[in-house]
Amino acid sequence: MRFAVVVFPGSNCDRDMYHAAKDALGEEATLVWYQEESLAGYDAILIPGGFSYGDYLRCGAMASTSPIVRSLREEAENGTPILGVCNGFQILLEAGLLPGALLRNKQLKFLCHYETLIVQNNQTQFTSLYEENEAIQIPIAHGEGNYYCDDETLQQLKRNNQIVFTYQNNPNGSVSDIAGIINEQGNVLGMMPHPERATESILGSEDGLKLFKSMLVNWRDQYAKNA
Amino acid sequence: MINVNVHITLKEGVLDPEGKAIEGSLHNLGYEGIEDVRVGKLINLTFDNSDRIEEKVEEICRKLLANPVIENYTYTIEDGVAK
Amino acid sequence: MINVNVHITLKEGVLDPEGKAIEGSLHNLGYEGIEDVRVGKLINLTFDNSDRIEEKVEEICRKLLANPVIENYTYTIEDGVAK
Amino acid sequence: MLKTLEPSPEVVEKETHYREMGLSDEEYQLIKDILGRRPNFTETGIFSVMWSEHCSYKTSKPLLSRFPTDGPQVIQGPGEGAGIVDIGDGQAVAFKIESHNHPSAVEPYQGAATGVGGIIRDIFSMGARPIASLNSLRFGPLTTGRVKYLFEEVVHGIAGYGNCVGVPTVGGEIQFDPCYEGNPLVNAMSVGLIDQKDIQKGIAKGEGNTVLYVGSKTGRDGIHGATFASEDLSEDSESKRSNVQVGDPFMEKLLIEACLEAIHSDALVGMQDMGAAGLTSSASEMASKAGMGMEMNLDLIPQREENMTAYEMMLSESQERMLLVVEKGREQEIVDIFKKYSLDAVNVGHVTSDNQFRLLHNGEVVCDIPVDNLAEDAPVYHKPSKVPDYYKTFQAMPNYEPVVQDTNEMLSRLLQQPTIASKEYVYDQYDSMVQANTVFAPGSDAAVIRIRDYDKSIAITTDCNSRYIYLDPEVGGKIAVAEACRNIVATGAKPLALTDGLNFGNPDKPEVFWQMEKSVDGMSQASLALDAPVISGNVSLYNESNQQAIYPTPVVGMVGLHRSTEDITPSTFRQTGDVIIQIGDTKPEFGGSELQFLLEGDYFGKAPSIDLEVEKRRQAQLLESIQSGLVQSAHDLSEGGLAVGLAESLFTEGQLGAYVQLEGDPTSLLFSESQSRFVVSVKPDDVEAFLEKNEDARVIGRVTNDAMLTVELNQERAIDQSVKELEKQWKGAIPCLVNSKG
Ligand SMILES: Nc1ncnc2c1ncn2[C@@H]1O[C@H](COP(=O)(O)OP(=O)(O)O)[C@@H](O)[C@H]1O
Ligand SMILES: [Mg+2]
Repeated sequence: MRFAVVVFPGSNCDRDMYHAAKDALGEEATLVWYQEESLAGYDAILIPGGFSYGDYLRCGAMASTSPIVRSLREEAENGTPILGVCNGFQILLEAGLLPGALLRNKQLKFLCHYETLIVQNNQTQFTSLYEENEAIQIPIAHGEGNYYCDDETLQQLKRNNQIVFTYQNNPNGSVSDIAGIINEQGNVLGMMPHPERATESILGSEDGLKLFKSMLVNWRDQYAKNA
Repeated sequence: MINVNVHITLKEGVLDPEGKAIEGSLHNLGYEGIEDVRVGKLINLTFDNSDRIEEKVEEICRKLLANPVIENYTYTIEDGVAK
Repeated sequence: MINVNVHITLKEGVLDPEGKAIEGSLHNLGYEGIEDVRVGKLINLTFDNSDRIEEKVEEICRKLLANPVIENYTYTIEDGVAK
Repeated sequence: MLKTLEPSPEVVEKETHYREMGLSDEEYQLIKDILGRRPNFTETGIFSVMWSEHCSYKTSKPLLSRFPTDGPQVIQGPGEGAGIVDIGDGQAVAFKIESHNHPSAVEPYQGAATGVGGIIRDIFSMGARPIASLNSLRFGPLTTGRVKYLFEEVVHGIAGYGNCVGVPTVGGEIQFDPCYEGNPLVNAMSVGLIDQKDIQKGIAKGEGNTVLYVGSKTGRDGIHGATFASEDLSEDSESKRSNVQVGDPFMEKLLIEACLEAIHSDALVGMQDMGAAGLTSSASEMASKAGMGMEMNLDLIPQREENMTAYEMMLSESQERMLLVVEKGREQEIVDIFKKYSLDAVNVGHVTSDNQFRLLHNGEVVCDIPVDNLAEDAPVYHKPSKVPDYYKTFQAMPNYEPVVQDTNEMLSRLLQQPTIASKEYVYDQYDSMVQANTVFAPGSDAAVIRIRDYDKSIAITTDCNSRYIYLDPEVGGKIAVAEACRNIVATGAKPLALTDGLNFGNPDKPEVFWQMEKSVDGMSQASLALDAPVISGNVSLYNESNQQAIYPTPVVGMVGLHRSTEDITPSTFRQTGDVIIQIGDTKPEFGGSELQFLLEGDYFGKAPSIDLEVEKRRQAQLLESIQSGLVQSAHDLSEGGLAVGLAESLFTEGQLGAYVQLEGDPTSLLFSESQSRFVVSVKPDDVEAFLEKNEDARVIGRVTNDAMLTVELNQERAIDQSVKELEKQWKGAIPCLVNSKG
C-alpha cells in the first residue's frame, strides 16, 4: 500500500506519520511537499499534525488555500482514503472536506497527554479492526481541539453515524465529546488525537496501530475485489 | 495607500472561551456590571491602490480571513467606508 | 446596555509574525498590491450601566486587556465616542 | 535614531557615552589602544556587546577554566554553539542550556519563547536535529498576582514556541523561593541528534567566500539586549520594555528544516545563529575562529524598519536569523534550498584574509576593527572574593534537628509544597511526544528519548537545589551534579556529560563572587568524580532586584545513555509483591530542606553532606544491577526525603500501595534530605542478588495492592494514608495556588 504524507510549511508530525506507515505498519510512504501539484496515484493520503503556517490566523486556514488542496479535493471525491490528524483535521475542516470547526480548548491551554477514546463507529475503513465501543489509549496534543458545529450539523453527524471517536472524559469542551468524524462518503476521517504516536509499545500504546492496519486490510480487500 | 480594517467576530451561539475567561478575570478584579465579553480579531491591510478594492477585500475575507462556520466579518476601507 | 469595543494593536516596531504569514498567504493566492498586514484583537464588552464608564474601560485596558510592553489600545464606547 | 544624530568619536569619549553602553573607562582606553584612534559610535557599540559578560565571559572565564571538560566521550567541549558527545554508531548528541532571565522578567511570554528559540538555534546551527527541550525555572512564591502572571506566561511562552517548532519538551524543574520574586529565572536546554560526519562549525573559512544572511528581517528589536542582560534589574527597566524581541516559531521551524538540508551540501562552509549581539557576534566569531576577516555591506541586510543605522543593525537582536558562509560561486545551490521553504538567503558580504571586521553602510566604512581583538581579547577580570558572614553563621550553628509529631499530616503538607508538588499543570501544556520518540515524558526522574532505528536511548534531566547551594556553595554544587547523575542512573542510563547554566547575583560583590567560585569548585569535583564532564554552558550574572541577589543557582543539564532500551527503568513501582529497598543511609540532615522551610519559614544551617566516593559507588552498583535486569523501578530521594519518595513511587493511578517498616528517629527517617539515596523495587527472587551487588542497600518493605502507603516506625503506624488521596493533594497543589485569587 502506498501512503502519501502531505507536508505543509510548519507541519511537525509529518515524520511521525511517515514512520507509522513505513515502520510500524511496514508499507510504503512518501513525504509530499505542499508545493507539488498532484496527489494522484497514492492508495491513501495522510495529513499530519503540527502548526502549518504557525497556526497563525486560524489553525489550518492558510494551508487549506494551498494549491495541493485542489488535488486533495479531487482525491476525496474519487474515494481515496484520507486521514487528517490534529492540524490535519483542522485543515480538512477549513477546506470544507469535513463539517464544523475547531475552537480553542475550553481552558485556553495546550493539552498533551493520553486520553481514552471510545470507538463509536467501527464500520469505517479506518476502524474496522476495533470493537464497537472499544476504549483505546491515544495521546492528544493540541490547543484548539474543541470541536464545534451547529445543531443541525450535529444531528446529521449522528444520523449518518459520522462520529467515529469520542472522548471518555472530554478534555477540551468538544460538542458531544467528539474526537473524530468522518465524511458521509466514508473516506475522509479527521481526528484530534494522534494515532501515529501510539503505534509502538515502547512509546506507551499500540492502540493507534489498529487504525493504520484497518486501512491496510480494507485496501487489500478493495484491491482483491477490483482484481 | 488604502487602509482596510477587517473586524472578525464569533457568530452568535458560538462559545467564546477566551471572552468568558476575560469576563471571569474582570469579575475577580472587582469590576461589576459587565454582562458579556466577546473576543474577535482585527486585521489591518494596507493596499497600494484602490483598484476594485471592495471586491478584493470581500473575497479575501471570504476565502481566508474569516471562517463562515463560526465567524462574521465587517470591514472599513480607508476612512470609514463601512460595509 | 453600553457597548464598548476595544481595539488592541501591536506597537510600531514590534514584529508581527502572524501578519507577515497572512501577507505571504495573500501573495500566494495571487493578491497583489498588499503592502502590509497587521493583526490585532477586538474585544467587545457589554456593560449594564454607564457609570464612570470611560474610567473603568481605561483601567481595564491597562490592567488586563492590553500588554503595555508590546501593545497599544484604543476604544469606542456605545455608538462611536472614540478616544 | 538617525545616523546624523550619532555622537562623533570625540563626543563618545568626551561625554563618556561608552559607559551607557556598559564599557568601563579602562576598557574604552584599551579599545583606543587597539585601534590606534578613537572608535566611532558604531564601533563602540560593537565592542560593548562583544565585551559584555554575555559574549566574553570576562568575569566568569577564570572560573569556567576549572571545569573538567575532557573525556573519551567528548567530541566538542565548550566553545562552540553547543557541546557534543559520542553515543556510538557514528552518532552524537549536541546540547546546551541558556538563560533568558532578564527578558522573561520584563515580558514573560516572549522572553521565555525567545529563550527556547535561541537555544534551539544553537543546536541546529551545529547541524544537529533538535530532539528534546527542557527547562529550569525559578519564581517567587505563588501567592502574588505578579508571580502568578510571570509563572503562567513563562509556561505559555515555552509551550507556545516549543510546541510550534515540533521539538518535544520532555522535562525540567521548578523551584519557588522568595529570593526569585523580583528576578525569576528561565533557563532553557535543547538537545540535538547528529551523525558525527555532519557536524558543522561556525567558521568563516576561505578568502572570497560568500556570507549569506538567512531568516527574519532585522528590526530594532532588543537593541543593547546583550549588555542589558548584564545589568542589574532595577525599577526603571519598565521603560526599557521596547527592548523585548518577539519570537516567530513558524520561521524557526522553516529555518530548522532548511538549515538541516543545507548541511548536506558541500557548498556550505560554516553556519552560526545570530544570538545575543546578533550580527556582530555571529559574524566576528565566525571570522575570528577561522583566522580570517569579514566584510559586510549593511545596505544589503534585510531590514524590517526604515532608516536603520549601522549601530542598530549590528546590535539588533531580532530573532530567527542565521549567518552562513558558502563557497564562492556556489551560492545558488544554498539559496535554492532556502527558497523551497520560502526563505530569502541574501548575499551580504565575503570572507577576507586581512583579519579585519569591516562594515560598509551608505558607501562609507562604518567599522574597521581587528577581528581577533573583538572576539577574543576582551579583558578578563579576577574579582575579589570574600566569605559571606551568613555562611560563617550557618556553619557555626548546632545541627538543626526538628521533631515532627504528626507525620501523616506532615507528608500531606510536604506533597503540597509547590517545589515538591506535581508539575503536571505545567508539562501538560508542553507537547512532550512530538517526533514519536518519547519513552518517558515529564513525570519521571529523567526524560527518556529512544534513538530511532537503534537499540539505545538517552536520558535527560535538569537539576539544581539552590537552597543547598545558598547554604554551602561548594557542597551544594557537588549535590547539583550528583543529583542530576542520580536521576539519569535511576532510569538505567550512564551519565555522559553536562551543561551548566550559572545564574548568580552581582559578581562585583565579593560575597557573590565567592558563591560563584565555590559552587564551580563543587560542581567540578563532582563532575570529575562521576565522570560527567562539562561540555557547554551559559553564565547569567547580575540577577538581583532591589540589590537583593537570588540564591546562587548553577543549573545542571545532563544527558546519559542507555546501552539498550531494555535498561530503561521507571521511577514508579510496578508490581504487587515486589520488595522495596532503600540504598544509602539517613542522617538527621535538614538544612535547606522542605521540612525546614515548612517549620521555620526559612533556610539556615548546614547543607546535607555528600561524599563523592560513596555517591559514585552507589550509582555504579545500582546501574550495574539495572543492566543485569535486577531492578523493577528506581527513584532517587531528594526534596522531602523518603516519605515523599515513597509516595511519588506510588503515583501511577493504579491500585499499588507500599508497606514499609523502619527503626530509628522518625523525623529523620521520613523527612531528612540526606544525599546519595535511592528507593528501588526488586522482584522477590532478585533480592539476594541485588543486595549482594549494592553494599549500602537494605530491604525496607514491599509493594502491596491496597492503594495505601503504610509506614511502621518502631512498631507504630507513622504513615497510613490512601495513595489516591495523597496523589490528589500532590496534583492539586499548583493549580489550586494559580487559580486562587490575589
Ligand atoms: N518546568 C518543567 N517542565 C517540564 N517538566 C517539568 C518541569 N518541572 C518539573 N518537571 C517534571 O516533573 C518531574 C518531577 O520534577 P522534579 O521534582 O524536579 O524531579 P527530581 O526531583 O527527580 O529532579 C520530572 O519528570 C520533571 O521533568
Ligand atoms: Mg528524581
